[in-house]
Amino acid sequence: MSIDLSVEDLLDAYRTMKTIREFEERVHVEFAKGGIPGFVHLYAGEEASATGVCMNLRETDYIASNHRGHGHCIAKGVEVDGMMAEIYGKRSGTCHGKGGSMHIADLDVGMMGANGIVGGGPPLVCGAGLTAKMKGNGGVALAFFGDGASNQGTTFESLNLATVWKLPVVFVAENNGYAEATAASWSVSCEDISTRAQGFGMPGVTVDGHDFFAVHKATKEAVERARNGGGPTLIECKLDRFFGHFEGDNQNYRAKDEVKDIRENKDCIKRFSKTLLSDTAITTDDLAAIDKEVQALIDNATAKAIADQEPGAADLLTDVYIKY
Amino acid sequence: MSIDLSVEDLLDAYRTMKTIREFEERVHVEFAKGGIPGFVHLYAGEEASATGVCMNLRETDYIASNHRGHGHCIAKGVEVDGMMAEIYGKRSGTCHGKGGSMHIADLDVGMMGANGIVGGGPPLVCGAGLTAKMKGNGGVALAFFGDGASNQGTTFESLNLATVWKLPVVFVAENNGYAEATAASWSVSCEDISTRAQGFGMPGVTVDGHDFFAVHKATKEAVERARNGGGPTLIECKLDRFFGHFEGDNQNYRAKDEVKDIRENKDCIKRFSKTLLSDTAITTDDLAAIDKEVQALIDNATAKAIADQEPGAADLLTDVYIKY
Amino acid sequence: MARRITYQLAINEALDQEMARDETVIVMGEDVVGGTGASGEMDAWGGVLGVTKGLYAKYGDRIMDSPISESALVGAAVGAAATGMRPVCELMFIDFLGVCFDQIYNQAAKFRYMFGGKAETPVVIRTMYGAGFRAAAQHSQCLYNIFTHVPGLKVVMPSSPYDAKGLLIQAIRDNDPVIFCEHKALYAMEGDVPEESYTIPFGEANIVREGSDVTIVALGRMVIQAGKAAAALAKEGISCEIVDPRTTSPFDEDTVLESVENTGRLVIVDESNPRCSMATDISSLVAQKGFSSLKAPIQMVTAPHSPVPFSGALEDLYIPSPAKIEAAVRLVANY
Amino acid sequence: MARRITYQLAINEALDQEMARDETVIVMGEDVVGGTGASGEMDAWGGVLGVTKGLYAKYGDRIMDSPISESALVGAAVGAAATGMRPVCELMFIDFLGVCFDQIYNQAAKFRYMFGGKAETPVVIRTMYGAGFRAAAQHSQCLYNIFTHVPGLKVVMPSSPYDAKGLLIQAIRDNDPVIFCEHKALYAMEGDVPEESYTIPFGEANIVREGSDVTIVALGRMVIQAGKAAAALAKEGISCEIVDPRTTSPFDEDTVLESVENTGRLVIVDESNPRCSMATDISSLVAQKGFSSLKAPIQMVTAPHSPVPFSGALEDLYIPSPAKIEAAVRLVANY
Ligand SMILES: Cc1ncc(C[n+]2csc(CCOP(=O)(O)OP(=O)(O)O)c2C)c(N)n1
Ligand SMILES: Cc1ncc(C[n+]2csc(CCOP(=O)(O)OP(=O)(O)O)c2C)c(N)n1
Ligand SMILES: [Mg+2]
Ligand SMILES: [Mg+2]
Repeated sequence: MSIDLSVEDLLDAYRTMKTIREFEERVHVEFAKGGIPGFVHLYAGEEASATGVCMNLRETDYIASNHRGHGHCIAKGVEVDGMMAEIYGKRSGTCHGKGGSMHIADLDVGMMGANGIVGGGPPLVCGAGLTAKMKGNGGVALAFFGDGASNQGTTFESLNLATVWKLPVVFVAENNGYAEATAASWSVSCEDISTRAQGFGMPGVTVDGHDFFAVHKATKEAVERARNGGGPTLIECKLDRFFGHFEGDNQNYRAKDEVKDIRENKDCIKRFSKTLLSDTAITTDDLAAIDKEVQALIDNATAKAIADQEPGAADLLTDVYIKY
Repeated sequence: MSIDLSVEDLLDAYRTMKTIREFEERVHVEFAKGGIPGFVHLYAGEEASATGVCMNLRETDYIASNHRGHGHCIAKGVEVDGMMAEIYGKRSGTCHGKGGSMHIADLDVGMMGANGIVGGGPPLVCGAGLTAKMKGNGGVALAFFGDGASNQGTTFESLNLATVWKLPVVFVAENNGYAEATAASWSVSCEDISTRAQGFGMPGVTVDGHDFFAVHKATKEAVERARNGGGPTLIECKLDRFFGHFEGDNQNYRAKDEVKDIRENKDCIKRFSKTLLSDTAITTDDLAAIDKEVQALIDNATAKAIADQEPGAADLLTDVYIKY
Repeated sequence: MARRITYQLAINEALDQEMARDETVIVMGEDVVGGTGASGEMDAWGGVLGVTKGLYAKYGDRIMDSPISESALVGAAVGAAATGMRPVCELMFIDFLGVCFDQIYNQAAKFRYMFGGKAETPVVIRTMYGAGFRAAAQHSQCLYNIFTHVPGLKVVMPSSPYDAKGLLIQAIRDNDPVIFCEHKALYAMEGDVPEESYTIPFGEANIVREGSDVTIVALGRMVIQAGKAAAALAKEGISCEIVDPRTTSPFDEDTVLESVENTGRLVIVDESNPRCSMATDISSLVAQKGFSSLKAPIQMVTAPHSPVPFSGALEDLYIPSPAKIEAAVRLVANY
Repeated sequence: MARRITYQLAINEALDQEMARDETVIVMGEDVVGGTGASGEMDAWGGVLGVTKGLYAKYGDRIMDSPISESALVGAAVGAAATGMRPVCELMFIDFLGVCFDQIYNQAAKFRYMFGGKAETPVVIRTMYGAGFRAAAQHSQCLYNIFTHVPGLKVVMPSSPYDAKGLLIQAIRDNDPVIFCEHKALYAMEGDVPEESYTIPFGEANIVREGSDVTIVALGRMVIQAGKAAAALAKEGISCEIVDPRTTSPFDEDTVLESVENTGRLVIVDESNPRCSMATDISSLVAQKGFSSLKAPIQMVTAPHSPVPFSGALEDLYIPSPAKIEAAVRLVANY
């Protein structure tokens, strides 16, 4: 394989993927212990997508995410400490404990928010794309959404609007085969979600979402097209999630060894590491160093989150309005 | 041309088209006189669509219509007298004056309602199709909607659901080139609306909506497929409206002679008559007799509507609930 | 024969019995079966919190999963209702009404009136509402006020397993569109529920507790909170009458007015945001028609005018608590 | 320099002046230009009733038409607002909120709170409401109550050309999402409007008419109806004070309470359906905080609990009339 990314970029990508993975594995463990409240949807297994996509974006570009948003946040540069604290509902959380897992946002790094509403994000990135277009700043806006969300009317409308308004927008459908317990092969009425691009006058492409390089390449093209005034693109990443729909899901809608098989044979990080070690100068020591670093980061974030204070009565009614 | 319809059917089709045309021309005149209240959207020019489509339906099949619904109503068998009275807001109206032009419905003949909400109908026909499927009665449900409505999320969702649930449903997109004052060539992000069918796993076809026979044939196939358990179809009829978006529209978004040209060269009734006279045993006398009959029908309906009483205080609060 | 079962099971039983009784009753929603098209078990979920579990085994294709397309889903239920079925459609969380509301208030609710009586739309929309699950701003709302505002809709809010079963059977047999609001924090609540089928008529409030000093009108889960408050207040010698309207539309004005006539004092407990809400609705009813009975200003105990916070600490402050209800009752009792 | 212009022109002027002042102000909606992509003139419509006419000629691509995709349209406005623009988005009729409501109440309204203050969403949604056009059940609703219920939204209801201009400029400069409700039957109303730019703060009611016997709180077009009633009642010797809240959220509680303190009597006139509405909201406010001032039961004059009928005869009966307002005032005045 010919790799046109620098070693530094590749190590960054590895660090991001690993950070997401460790973050999610830790949240899974801590949730099981009972420390984390609410509905939590983990991104583990899908790291190549968020990472391969977001490496093509600038900090000033925007993404909108969904309920399964931790990976998108990390890849777009949201601080891990704040995220973990947010998931615990603590005061030092990214959203001061008011949002939780499903509502992490940080506009300062171009993260427009996870979203509790399936299909909530695509309309919003049309707006962020419009801002970029009106300001002529070369910015791009990108929406992550799932196979389930690909059936939501808001998503279809956004595809149409993005083409009609010639917006610098990219749509990334992360097809992990399920919307909750429902199979995408059943709920999506065409073979590939990317087929739908045609009905919306934009290029559509399906890539193997376990393959960082494939994701990166497809996004690179799409982002360049968008930046150059070429309008929107629909990218479908076919991938798998390691955990249930949400924490607590017993996953009995999945075949017995499905997850085991995925973890063994379709782990995007294993695959990426293998390529790095075989096709580049990167060594196992390089990766091990990052692994350690990431481990410390997550340990630290978790410890801090657990130790942090909960918000209190004085916080209940702040930030409803800027001024009322 | 080889015509596989009986003379009786053809004369019926002519009668329907002519009835719609005369109905609409009369409403246009009466509206200008000031006798008709509210927003009125005329179907004149598009008669081949409603007629060619509905001839394939049984009385027990259902259609959902839109704001431009008079033609669909007439073609599905709603009484003209009641319709005219309804448009005047009179007591003898189909809906006793409570609905008006935008809300004519008659479930008894399978007409699920005109609709003031663009994209309101497609979800509803999924339901009517589901009823037919559950009851196993061979029924079909069909939605008429415009090019504008083809961009509404509710419409896209319905296309997907109809395929996923394998519903006996037909979607008829009447593309008259405009949604209000906005060109379909701009607002619809692909060349033909029927292209979108592919992304929803159903057959899609575009026909010349000025051509009764083309519409009839495409619908026949689609309705048969639906009745036989073959699932939904998307048909696009490209056609033109003779009047403005609504009565009172000065149509300055249309090129100067656009309507004149359409009336002269793309009149679906002229075209249909010509074929009847040249390719069948039908004579000008046959058609003239129907013309006269239709004229009397509309004259009579209008006179009765004007003479009829308005509803009164006792009617204001009836039919909100069946029982409260 | 009554046994103790949960609110959740009571709902499941109502669906089961009605599906058995009437072939036109069908159930649809996202993952109401669960596992459709997937590699594992069918009926894997039976609803996101398991409320419809087991119906698939009994009724097969009469219960069906949906893509995430709430407008089409709800619209299909409405269209099926208008053409001869009795669909029970699950809108998973009431918070999602924003992606399908048109089919409810402009279509289902208005058909009968707009069409001059030419349509019946016997659809039931079951939906989960309410805070307490740390589910944050987009999965914890009440929003039943919005449905109550709309003419043509009936709105039901059971506060016990008994009511849940009887009101749901009533809803399914009703020929108007009904929004059936289930508080997710009540699913585990147990109570006596007859095995046989029964209905509870709409528009008949339930006097959950009799009392003479203060009337508390409470809705849904707040009936439980009010009960706790009343028990505490009884020890202080304040006797509360708790009225549970059970349906917000139709609303049983008479029972509320009669109770206030006896007590002269009214506290309303409503979990929803306070503006243009059931709390204001009931206040205004009494301010208009029960004015002469009132011996003290009406008090409302509601959530604040803010979204629902995620943090458990904040959410607990957000939800009307027995302590807040007690304070409000004391205020009017001592006025 | 004030001149007499219409409500419609006042809105147009506010948009014009704000677009001239601030490059980030953009306008979007269905046919707000009109003729996009078509064979005839651009700016053919300038909005379905001509309110935005002429802005395209001045501002070109800063005013843009949209496909009929309200969720994407409104969501795009919300997303643009969160990322640095000040969009004014037209939702043609308020009746259409059902196809885009999620982007308003779950997204725009909640961003700031859910994100712990990490977002500002200065979007204005202009929309037409109200009956009187024989536009029937799906094009005549009020529905502002629904927006008022939602924390995070501000809701504005101008009743005159002067207010329309000042409140719209305020709305555009406000950093929170604002729903700007224009009554279609007021577009032709004329009034004095300064040429220069000015703002009217939110949450400050306008005492449209001073009086001592009865307070009438009226909203939007109902301010006009109330004025007619008050003029007639003055001849009978009943002195009415008319309070126009101008914004329902924030709501100027003080002005209403003060007025009721002076008069002891309250009639609320609200064109919307009566349940969970502004009428009940204001009733409950006064029943709670103005209880001791009240000398008579509060009266609400509202539309009935039914959809809006098409027939002109019925619609005239539906809309609160001066005669009905007079009757309500007499009732409380003679209590
Ligand atoms: C409008 C709406 N409908 C339903 C839900 C409930 N829900 C949350 S996640 C989800 C499945 C989403 O599937 P997909 O888009 O494929 O994302 P994935 O979870 O697979 O990442 C559903 C149905 C929701 N949050 N919002
Ligand atoms: C949800 C919604 N948005 C906007 C409108 C206003 N409106 C009424 S008809 C119309 C244009 C519809 O165009 P199309 O679907 O092509 O039908 P046509 O009028 O051309 O027959 C619009 C925008 C509406 N009624 N409902
Ligand atoms: Mg998925
Ligand atoms: Mg059209």
